Amino acid sequence: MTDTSATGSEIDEHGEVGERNLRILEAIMFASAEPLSPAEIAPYLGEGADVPLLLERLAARYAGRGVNLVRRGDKWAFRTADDLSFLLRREQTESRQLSRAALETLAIIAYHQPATRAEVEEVRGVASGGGTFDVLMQTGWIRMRGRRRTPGRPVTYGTTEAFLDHFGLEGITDLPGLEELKGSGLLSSRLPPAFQVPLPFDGPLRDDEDPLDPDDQGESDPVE
Amino acid sequence: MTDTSATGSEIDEHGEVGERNLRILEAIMFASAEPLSPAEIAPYLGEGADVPLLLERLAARYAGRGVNLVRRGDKWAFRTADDLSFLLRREQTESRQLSRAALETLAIIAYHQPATRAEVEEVRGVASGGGTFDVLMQTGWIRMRGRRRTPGRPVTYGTTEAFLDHFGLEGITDLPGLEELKGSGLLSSRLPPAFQVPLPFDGPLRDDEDPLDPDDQGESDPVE
Amino acid sequence: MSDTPADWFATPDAPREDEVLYVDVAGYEGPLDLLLDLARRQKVDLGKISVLALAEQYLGFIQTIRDRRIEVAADYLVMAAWLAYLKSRLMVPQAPSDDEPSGEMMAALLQFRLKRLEAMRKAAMQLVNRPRLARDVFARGQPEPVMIERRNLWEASLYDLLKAYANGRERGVPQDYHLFERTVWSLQEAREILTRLIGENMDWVPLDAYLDQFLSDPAQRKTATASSFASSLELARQGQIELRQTLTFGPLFMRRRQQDGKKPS
Repeated sequence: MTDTSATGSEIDEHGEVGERNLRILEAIMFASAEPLSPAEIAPYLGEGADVPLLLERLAARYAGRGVNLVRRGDKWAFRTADDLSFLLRREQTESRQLSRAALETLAIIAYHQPATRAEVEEVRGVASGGGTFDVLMQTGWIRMRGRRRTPGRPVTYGTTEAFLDHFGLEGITDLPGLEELKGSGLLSSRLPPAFQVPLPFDGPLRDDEDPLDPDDQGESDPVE
Repeated sequence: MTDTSATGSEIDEHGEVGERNLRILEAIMFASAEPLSPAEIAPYLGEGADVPLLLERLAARYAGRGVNLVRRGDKWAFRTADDLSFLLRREQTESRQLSRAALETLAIIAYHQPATRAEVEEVRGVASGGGTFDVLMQTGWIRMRGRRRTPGRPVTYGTTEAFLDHFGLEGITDLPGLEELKGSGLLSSRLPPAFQVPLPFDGPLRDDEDPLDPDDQGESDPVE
Repeated sequence: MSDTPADWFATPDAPREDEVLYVDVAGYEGPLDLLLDLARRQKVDLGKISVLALAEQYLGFIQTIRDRRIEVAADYLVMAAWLAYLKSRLMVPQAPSDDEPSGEMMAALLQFRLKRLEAMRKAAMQLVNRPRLARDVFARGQPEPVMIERRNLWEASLYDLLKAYANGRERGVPQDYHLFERTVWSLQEAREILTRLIGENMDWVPLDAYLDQFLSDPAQRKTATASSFASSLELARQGQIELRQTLTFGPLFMRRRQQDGKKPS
């Protein structure tokens, strides 16, 4: 394999090795219920395999089928096609309804992340019960990111990969109505007219965020 | 749909309706937590759909792929291709040291077998925690032999083939005797004359041993 | 924090006891929510609402509640105070020397907050109506997890095994000879024996005579003599017995010490 890969992965990924890698990728992605990152997949494939390229090719093969290979943040997963939801919809999960407060808090965190509890409360105009954040942490959809470098060092919250997976978003930039909100300046925490409209950001810690304290870690793991 | 199905399902299953049904079938088979029979699938598909035929066609599409649609009795399910099942197994070996207590218990069982837990404790002069025997059972080096024909019918322990293998012994009688232990300096030379090292025995049940009860069997299998 | 799903995906809760007092605003999630609801009743775009009218409606609403002597949560009163101030700023033209934010700025801020809250509500609705996992879209129903076969590789050499055996057996050896160990008289034992033997005897008697029955046993001879001697010194120190030895290596005599008021016989 190392010999053939020396001839260039471009050729390989479309040749016999590529076909074998696609089969392996298909098997691995099918076997997992959770989205997988290229780094998690790489060990299964031949050395030097171009995992992102293989994922794109596999996704293209499944486009239009009953099952699609979709991107969720940095990860990928097979999911049933959106348009078949009318057939497959399982109503009993509808009873697992988030409260209005929790839903609103989730949306504010998603669109304003990284956001502190005080910032969420400012948008809602009401003090959140601690329970709301706990509930959202339990869903595994939000996580503690770090601590804002301001007095009191408040914890900053952001969304998780499970959030993207649950709501079928390729990334945080896929949030519905994001462009419109950005255009209207409503994602700003300042008074209009704000010149710089921040965008939600779920990447690594920002300049004004510190890592969580070691003590925070116990609480920070979202319940899977 | 009812109109087109009237023209004969044979044609349909290869036409547009058939293609649509294949997508649905694919999604259903993917999402199902259990293998499904044609009768369970039928309600999801258009009226008059030839479910067995659709299943055959879907299976044919997946033949040779990383995932196959396979038949199990009268039910169907997606399964990783046989030749790729190795992907889903990973061995992880971890080197671990036996505790001093476990090592001593093992040694006493080896020399004094068949030995009950009480007998081991008597030789050690210390009560063994139950954990010690559990760990030793996990190593696969000791086994439950039978039950001593005494009040309480205590379980007798002995060593296994794996024990001989691991310690490079051709037979249990290869364990060094008193003089050899003294000669190698492992045992002090100023031991009382009454001090004896027994001749270990790992053969069939002795006269004072009963076979294990049927109930014992579950516990008796050493974890490999 | 509660683990029960019933709690976190709640159907509307029964009002908590401390909320019952605020019954008239209980339907609202805070003053901003109330304001948003009032603003919507103006039936115009939030950008075109009359902030002045809105402030008056809010103040009127709160006043009605207070007239009925129902306690109102502090949040609502803070907002009422701010709106009263906003109203006054809007109605009185701003003096050039005034550093305070103008009524127009305050009104714009309020409009912005209302628009932002409404936008977030809309976003939340759009979010929950997306095709959701396990409701509209499904993962593999029978995932085939990677089976990690964890194997412990136990490390132990034959030498370790034999060493453990030898150590274990050697540790057991003294117990095989416990009779020998028993022949050591502890000081406590010797003291008790001696006290019993001397009893109330006021006559001088040599120690060897007292110990005669024990000294015949060679295993006990040394320990009985040594421990009794040491104990006799302790008993003498406590004033319970008297000792006398007339010559070096001569017999050691002892008797009970006479108590006060008692004559030696």
